[in-house]
Amino acid sequence: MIDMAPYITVAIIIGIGLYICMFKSNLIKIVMGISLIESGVNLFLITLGYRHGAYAPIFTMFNGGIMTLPTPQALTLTSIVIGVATTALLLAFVIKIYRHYGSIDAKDARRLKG
Amino acid sequence: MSFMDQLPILIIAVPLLGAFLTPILGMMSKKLPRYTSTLFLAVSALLVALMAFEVYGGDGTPIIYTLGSSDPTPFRIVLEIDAFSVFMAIIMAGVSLAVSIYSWSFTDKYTGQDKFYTLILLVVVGSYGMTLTGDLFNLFVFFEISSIALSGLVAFRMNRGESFEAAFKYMMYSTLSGLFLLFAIALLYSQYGVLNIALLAQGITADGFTPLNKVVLALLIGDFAMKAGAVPLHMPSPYAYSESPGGISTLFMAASQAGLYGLFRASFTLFGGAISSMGYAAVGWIVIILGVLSMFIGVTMALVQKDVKRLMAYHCISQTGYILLGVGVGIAVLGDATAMDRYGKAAIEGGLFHTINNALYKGLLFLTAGAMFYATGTRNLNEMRGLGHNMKITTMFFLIGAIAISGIPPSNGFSSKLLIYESVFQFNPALSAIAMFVSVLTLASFVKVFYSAFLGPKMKDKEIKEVPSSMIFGMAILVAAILAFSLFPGLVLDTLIKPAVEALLRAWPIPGGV
Amino acid sequence: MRKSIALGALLIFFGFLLVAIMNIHSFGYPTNTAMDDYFIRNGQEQTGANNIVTAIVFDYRGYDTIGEATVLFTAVAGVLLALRKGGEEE
Amino acid sequence: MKPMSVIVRTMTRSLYPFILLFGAYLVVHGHLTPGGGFQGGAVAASAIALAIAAFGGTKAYHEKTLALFESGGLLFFLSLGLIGMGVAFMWNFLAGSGSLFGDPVAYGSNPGYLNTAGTIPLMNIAVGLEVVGGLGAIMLAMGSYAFDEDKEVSS
Repeated sequence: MIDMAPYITVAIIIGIGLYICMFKSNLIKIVMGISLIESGVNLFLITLGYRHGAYAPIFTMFNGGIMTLPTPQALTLTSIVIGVATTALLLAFVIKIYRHYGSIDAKDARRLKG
Repeated sequence: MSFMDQLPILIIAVPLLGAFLTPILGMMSKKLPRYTSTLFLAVSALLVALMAFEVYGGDGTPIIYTLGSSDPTPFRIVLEIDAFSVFMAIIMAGVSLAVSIYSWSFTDKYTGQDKFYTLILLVVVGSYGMTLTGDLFNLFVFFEISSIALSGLVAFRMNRGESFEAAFKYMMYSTLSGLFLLFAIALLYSQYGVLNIALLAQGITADGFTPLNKVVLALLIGDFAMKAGAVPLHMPSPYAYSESPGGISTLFMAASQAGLYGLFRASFTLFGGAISSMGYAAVGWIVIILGVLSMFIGVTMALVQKDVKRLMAYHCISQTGYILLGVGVGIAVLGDATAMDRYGKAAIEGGLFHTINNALYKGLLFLTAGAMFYATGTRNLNEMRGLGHNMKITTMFFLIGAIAISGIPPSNGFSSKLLIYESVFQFNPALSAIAMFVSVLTLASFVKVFYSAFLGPKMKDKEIKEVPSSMIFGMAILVAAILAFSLFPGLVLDTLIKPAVEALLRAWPIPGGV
Repeated sequence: MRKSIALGALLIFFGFLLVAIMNIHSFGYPTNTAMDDYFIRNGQEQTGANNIVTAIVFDYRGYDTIGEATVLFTAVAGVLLALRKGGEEE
Repeated sequence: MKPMSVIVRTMTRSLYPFILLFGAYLVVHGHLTPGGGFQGGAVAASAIALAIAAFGGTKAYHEKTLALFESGGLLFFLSLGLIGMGVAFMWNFLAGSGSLFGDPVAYGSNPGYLNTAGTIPLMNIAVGLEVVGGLGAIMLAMGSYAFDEDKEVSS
């Protein structure tokens, strides 16, 4: 059970993020929930690539031994940048929604209810 | 290597180059981006046409292009292009060209035109990238490009709060579905250690439906159904369609087709082997149920709308349902060779034919709705009347689109719907009856729109003029395609659709042939 | 009513997640590593980069990286479009 | 937004070049050590964020310059990919060629030589430029939007 701990952490992080996205009406909180899910998925990718007792896959000053899987790390790099981009755009929309309605609560906006 | 060998990547690189150049060109002159972006789109459409000749002229094996190496290997990213990929790319090429020409006049009174055309090019890049790739993670990257660019475009009209709400909502849903798509990809990677679609399909076929693979398939269907705008994940689509400016609704609809592409690719190429070897009809039934729900809920919601673009958006959801119904029947009979030959292939053909028809007439209807908004400044059907007096060309175009979407013979909508009715009837008569009923409701809804917007006395408070010629020209491209498809449905079916269906049913070869 | 449906959906989804994570290979012992072992063994000679992750990001999967850079470019264009001054010119 | 206190401004003035230098180091050594174009670009862009926050203004940066950085970096990246089309798009045409960044590397541990990895360092630089321009433009847009709002509230 204890060796499954990283995966369970991932499930919990994603679950919390999803809960926030579904039940909170504050738009900033929704963006944070999305970021949380994204962190969960990135963590999941990284845990998939771990090999027991392995070092980072970099040959500079490498002292021998096995290496972790490099592909998940590369995928995570890509996914992080995509996450930055989406978060920036979502926040820009929140700024504009605030400008128009004077509120960042989804209940005050006309079409974001529910 | 010759020019033809580099064709697959050039289809993506040309609009990408255009997108990177557009901000610089926009600094030089305000009107330059609109012409250069159309030029880049035209060049890439030409490349897609060349690609189509090559793929459709071949023996049916996909063209494989390995990035960064001369020898094909599944460890690198590959582009794997069969007739179905090119089929979807053709839809995007035609529609995007019409939209960019249409937008010339439409965007005249707005600022930020260079960004607008950059984003149009990027939506096209996203769709091409999704349809041409042979690597699952790469599909995710282009999925994100397409959704981010689309939500940027939805927020183009910045004087209204509603457009930002719609953009936020669409962005939120598409980001979530993108993240779960990534999660599904990670689950596949954890089992097979590769990302190439052909290699993954081989592994999945060998393993069958393990619990993990069931979760993956459920996530993939959910994600792509959201992108395609199918019920029950259709919530952001009507808002986004109705708030996007003019031609962007059409582009939006064409980009949603990439979601359908992903859905079909996942259920045929990726999981088709497992489904057919285990005779697993449940997947097909899930897609059918999604389709029937979309059809029915879409059209009933459309009947009560006052906003002309909202109404058309709900019809778009309803038409997506037809496609899912047709192809879902094909997925359900994947394991049954006799049923597949008897009606399964016809059902998929009907679904794919409806995909391209839907893109054409729905695209045309969205463009006419944009023209109505351009002329009257409102989208409310109760405030519009008598547009037929002064906007004769738009009225004619609207009629053509409405006839086609209602499936009245001899339109192209009729031929694809007939194909779906006939084949679905042999699978389950009740589904066919629902589809026909929905078609009648569609007709009723469009009669209502035509009656209230185009007939009746002229609007008194406003001088209504026909829209500028570039908007007419953009619509005329789609009208010409609709007329051609209506006149020669058999020819289109044989040359364009049937090879695509064959390609969809065939397993992809592994690059480098392991 | 609406909330209970959403809660049900959330719980079902969480169940999905749990089913998924219970069936993955145990942590630290990945099963199919042919592709990654190929990168570790050949990445340095083929690309000349000591950092295998960089070799993958910019060489083996360089096409993804150009897509990723495009995502950032798209988001910047979207932000600048949303926050631009002006709007509809009269 | 008002400028922050004199301590913050002085510290920002002295730290600013070092943050940029560290970003550049991460970019250039991307193929040898952890880091690369995105990470280095993000570090360098944080210098811009710091300056905007400390001096309370966005006058020091021009939107067009940042846009040029961004488009220029991406065009450089894309053209590196397109040059490789003699074999295939994104082909690493400099690796092992003996010319710029072209020293061959044997399998195994080494201290790390800068003149290796072919197009990878060039692509890192291209991406670094793009990220500085892109993130900088986002922060500039959000910053100046916030300052506009301040003006409206006060007047």
